[in-house]
Amino acid sequence: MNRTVLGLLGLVTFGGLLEVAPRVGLVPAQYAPPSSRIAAALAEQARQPQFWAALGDTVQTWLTGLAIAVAAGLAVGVLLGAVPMLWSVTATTVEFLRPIPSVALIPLVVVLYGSTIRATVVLVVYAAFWQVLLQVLHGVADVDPVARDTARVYRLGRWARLRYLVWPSALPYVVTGVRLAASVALILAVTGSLIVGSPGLGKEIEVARQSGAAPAVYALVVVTGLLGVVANVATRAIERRVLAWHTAVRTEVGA
Amino acid sequence: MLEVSGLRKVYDSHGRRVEAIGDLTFTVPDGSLTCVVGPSGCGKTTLLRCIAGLLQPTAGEVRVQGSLVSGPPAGLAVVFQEYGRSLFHWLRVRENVELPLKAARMPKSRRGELVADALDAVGLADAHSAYPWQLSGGMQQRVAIARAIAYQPKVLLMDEPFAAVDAQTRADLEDLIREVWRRLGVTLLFVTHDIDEAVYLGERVIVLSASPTRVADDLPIDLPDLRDQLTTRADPRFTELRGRVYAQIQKAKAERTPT
Amino acid sequence: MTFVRRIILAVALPITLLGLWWFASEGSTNYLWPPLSRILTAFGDTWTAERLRADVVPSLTRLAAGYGLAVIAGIALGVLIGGAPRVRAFTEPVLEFMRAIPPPVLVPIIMLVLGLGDTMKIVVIASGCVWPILLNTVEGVRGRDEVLDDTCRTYGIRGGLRVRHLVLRAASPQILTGARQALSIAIILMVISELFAAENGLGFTVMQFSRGFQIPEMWSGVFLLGLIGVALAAVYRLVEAWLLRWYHGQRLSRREW
Amino acid sequence: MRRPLVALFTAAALLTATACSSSGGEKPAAGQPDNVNAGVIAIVDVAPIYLGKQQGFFSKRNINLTLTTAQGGAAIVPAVVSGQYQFGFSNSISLLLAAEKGLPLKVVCNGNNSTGKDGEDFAGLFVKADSPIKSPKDLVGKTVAANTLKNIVEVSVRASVKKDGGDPAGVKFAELPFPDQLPALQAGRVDAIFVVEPFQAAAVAAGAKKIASSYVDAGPNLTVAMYFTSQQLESSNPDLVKRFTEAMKESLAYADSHPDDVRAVLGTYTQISADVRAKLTLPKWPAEVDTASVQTLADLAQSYGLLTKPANLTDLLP
Repeated sequence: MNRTVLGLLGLVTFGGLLEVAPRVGLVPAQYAPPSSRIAAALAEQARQPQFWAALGDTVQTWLTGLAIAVAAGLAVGVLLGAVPMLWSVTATTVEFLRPIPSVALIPLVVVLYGSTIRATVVLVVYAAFWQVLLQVLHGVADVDPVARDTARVYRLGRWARLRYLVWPSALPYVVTGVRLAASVALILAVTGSLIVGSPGLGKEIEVARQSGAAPAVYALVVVTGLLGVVANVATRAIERRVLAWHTAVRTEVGA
Repeated sequence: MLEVSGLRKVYDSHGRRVEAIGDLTFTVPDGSLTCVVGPSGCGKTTLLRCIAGLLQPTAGEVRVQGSLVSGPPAGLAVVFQEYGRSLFHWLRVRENVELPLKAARMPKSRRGELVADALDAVGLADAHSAYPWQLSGGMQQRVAIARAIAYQPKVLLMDEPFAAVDAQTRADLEDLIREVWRRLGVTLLFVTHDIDEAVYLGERVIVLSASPTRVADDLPIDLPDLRDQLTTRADPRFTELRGRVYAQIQKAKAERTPT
Repeated sequence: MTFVRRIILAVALPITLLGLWWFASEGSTNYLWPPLSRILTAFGDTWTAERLRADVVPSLTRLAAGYGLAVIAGIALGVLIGGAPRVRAFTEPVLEFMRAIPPPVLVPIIMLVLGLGDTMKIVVIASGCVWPILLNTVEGVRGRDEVLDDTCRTYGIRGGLRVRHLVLRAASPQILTGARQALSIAIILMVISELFAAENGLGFTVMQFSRGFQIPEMWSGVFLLGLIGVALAAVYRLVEAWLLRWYHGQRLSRREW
Repeated sequence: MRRPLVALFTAAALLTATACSSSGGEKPAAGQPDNVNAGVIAIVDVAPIYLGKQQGFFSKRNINLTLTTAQGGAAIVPAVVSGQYQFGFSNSISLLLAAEKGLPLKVVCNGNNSTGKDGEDFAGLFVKADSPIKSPKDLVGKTVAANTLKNIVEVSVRASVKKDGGDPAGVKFAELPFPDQLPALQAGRVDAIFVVEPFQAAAVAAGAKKIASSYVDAGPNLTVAMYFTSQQLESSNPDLVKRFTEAMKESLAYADSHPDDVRAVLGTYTQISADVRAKLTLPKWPAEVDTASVQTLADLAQSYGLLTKPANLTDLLP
């Protein structure tokens, strides 16, 4: 209760600062409009179908990229984790490709795909894929040695091991991976749209900037922040649910 | 001297009141070794945390060396049950023992002596530069004890320190505690749920009732001062005392059931 | 597995892939996919010592400054906020919101306030990096073991000694996780801050190649960025292994139990 | 052994396949309108194509036009070459640069021109009101903000300096997007800026002083930008290119003669506010490419080192 009140107070203080700073001339109001004007611009945006289309495009880019990244990350991760030979062959390649910053690909995707959603989806997939893959690899490696031995003593087959041993142990990691990937994917979806110019909120920000409409720029930035908060809250809630189920099952088995 | 008078602790969270300690009064004379034993969930740890000044009592007071406890008092050391959690995993054994002395701004040479002596006393003379996680559970608890020794406390509190070590290690550590206590002349309050341990270690055993906790019994242990795992435990007097404590605890448990 | 065998396994795939690329692209006339041989030639011609000094060094200097600033500010604020529950409750929603804003969209705003120079770029990098470090520090500080907290209180370990030996060390695995996330963001922002307004820098140069349709040169820039990413990740791993040797040792010993 | 690779390659192939399938508009079924994607930049210059679409100039030629705004010529040119867009809009220098690198491009019609009137162009070189810089030649040794380096702004500003009697090589440029130029000028971070509408209107409103209309200085009736397609589409579907060109020329002519419609359509694809739209100076939109001015630009670009060899305009221009 108290926490919520304090948190709201924090938000109000923050908004108040943004309102007062330009008004007393701490920052030039022309380029840093007070929060009331940002709010007005936000309301204005919300009336335009173009804004909702951009929001939809960003969400679409984000979810498409995330879905591809999660599917690919899971498939590759489980495969590499389950077959040690494969991992030793691919490890160096993965270790080399992983830290390549996704922005390094921006000029490349611009040249290859132009300012399209596909260009941004490629960036999103690239950035999010590694988050998932790494977590899956950790998860697969984290199978309890005792459980692994137990499965071997009882001569469980490869599929049964995967289904009853590897998957449950890896699940929390997978969920964490998806959560991390979701936030990275959203950042890239907006960034890609901003830099590449593909349809979405980023591009709207750039258009507003190119039109000299500072309050609209801020309003759209606020929207990206809110979208991020919603994504975080949602993925965390999903994580809690999945993991609560998971620990419940575990304690049942353990007791 | 350690005085507990009219101590009462009520936890109040989310509208649920839990009375952990009802009304406790006892004193522990200087240089004595007192064991506190009680059924599980009787607020032993709460009691210890109140004495250590880590928890504010709801009513009543605790005095150490005559002065009222409101925060952790000087000259008081605690050995916690969770040895795995009370050591600094990122510090070597030596540094773990030394850290409180550093906080007390003791000169370096003096620190070195105290650390070496303490580690020697607990039988870890050759583990100075190991990390805690490189040691077994029993050895980790020895590090925690060494830290308490080096701190040179007037009062030493131990919260079920051997609950999580295996039986053989536990016997060794019990003898170690007796020895340390005799050597340092410290006032030692030892909290445990293990009746044998309480009787074997203590000069006196305080039996607590189930919560809300009160003193159910307070009996002196008139066993010979020099104790030994084989002969003491075979002593008929030991069996008798153990039986008495056991009966008290069973009674305390039975009282709780109706509520 | 023998050493030689390990080496062979490690390099087999990269060599195969590069070989495939080399032969598949050789003789390519599609200007978007120049032959690998041309890209490699362009790499040698483009990234001369002079170019490295004029473009790569400024970029990396800004990266180091921004990242360093973020690490210091993130940890300092994180310790303050994580140690005080009321402050945490007060700032949490704002921090969550700030963290959720994709850092590149702040570039135009920071540019409005700070102009175009190195200060702007360093602040851009720092402002994007600080969130994962800050929030992870808060989590780490908050999640420290209460038994250790009690230990410090009973043994009179307070103030700077407590921050150094308890708070920071206990939070260090979390802090380093944040630092790793921040490192990726730092590289991204290093490039992006140069896309908006710059006179030199790696991102700036690569974008110039892209705008001038100098495709092999652009590819070589992408390569170099990748190499820098790999090198920084390797440095991070070394630092992490050293700072967290206790943590990894502890985890390993737990698994053996 | 190679399965993850196979998976990756399959994914890549799928992506590429979908990429190809979307490049529609090349061989439509009989009687169906051609779906055409055109890449433009969300600036004042491309108002005619929006207006033409609104007026039905494309649909009446059986073209179903989709306009996609992109980041700039650097993004539009490759996308046209790879068939993502069938047509694109880019400034003349970018097109010359691309042609020099051997990109198979073909200009179909004019984009927009300067007004040709010194002091009344849609773009200009500005300094602060109290600046010691009085005319372009004073810029030698100073820094000018350009939205893109090594491009049309750089060429034009150097032309202004040269025309004013200064050494064009003595001017330094800093890359800065248009929206950030005026604040940078006011804060003294650059000595001069070169902005187009609507930022020119903002600069005037903020009291900045216009010292040159560089597009006018670079050449009379300067062709600033053009619409183009790929040589591949030109040879595979000349009919479509012809129809698009006709529609585009009609749009340009319409825009040139209906400035109020232009100001209205600006509101649909930019965020420029209505009062600014009412005041800003519009470019000229002749339908035909002024070959001489493109040649002038090419020569200037070569003399300033942007191009390494004389441009081959016959292959590029219609």
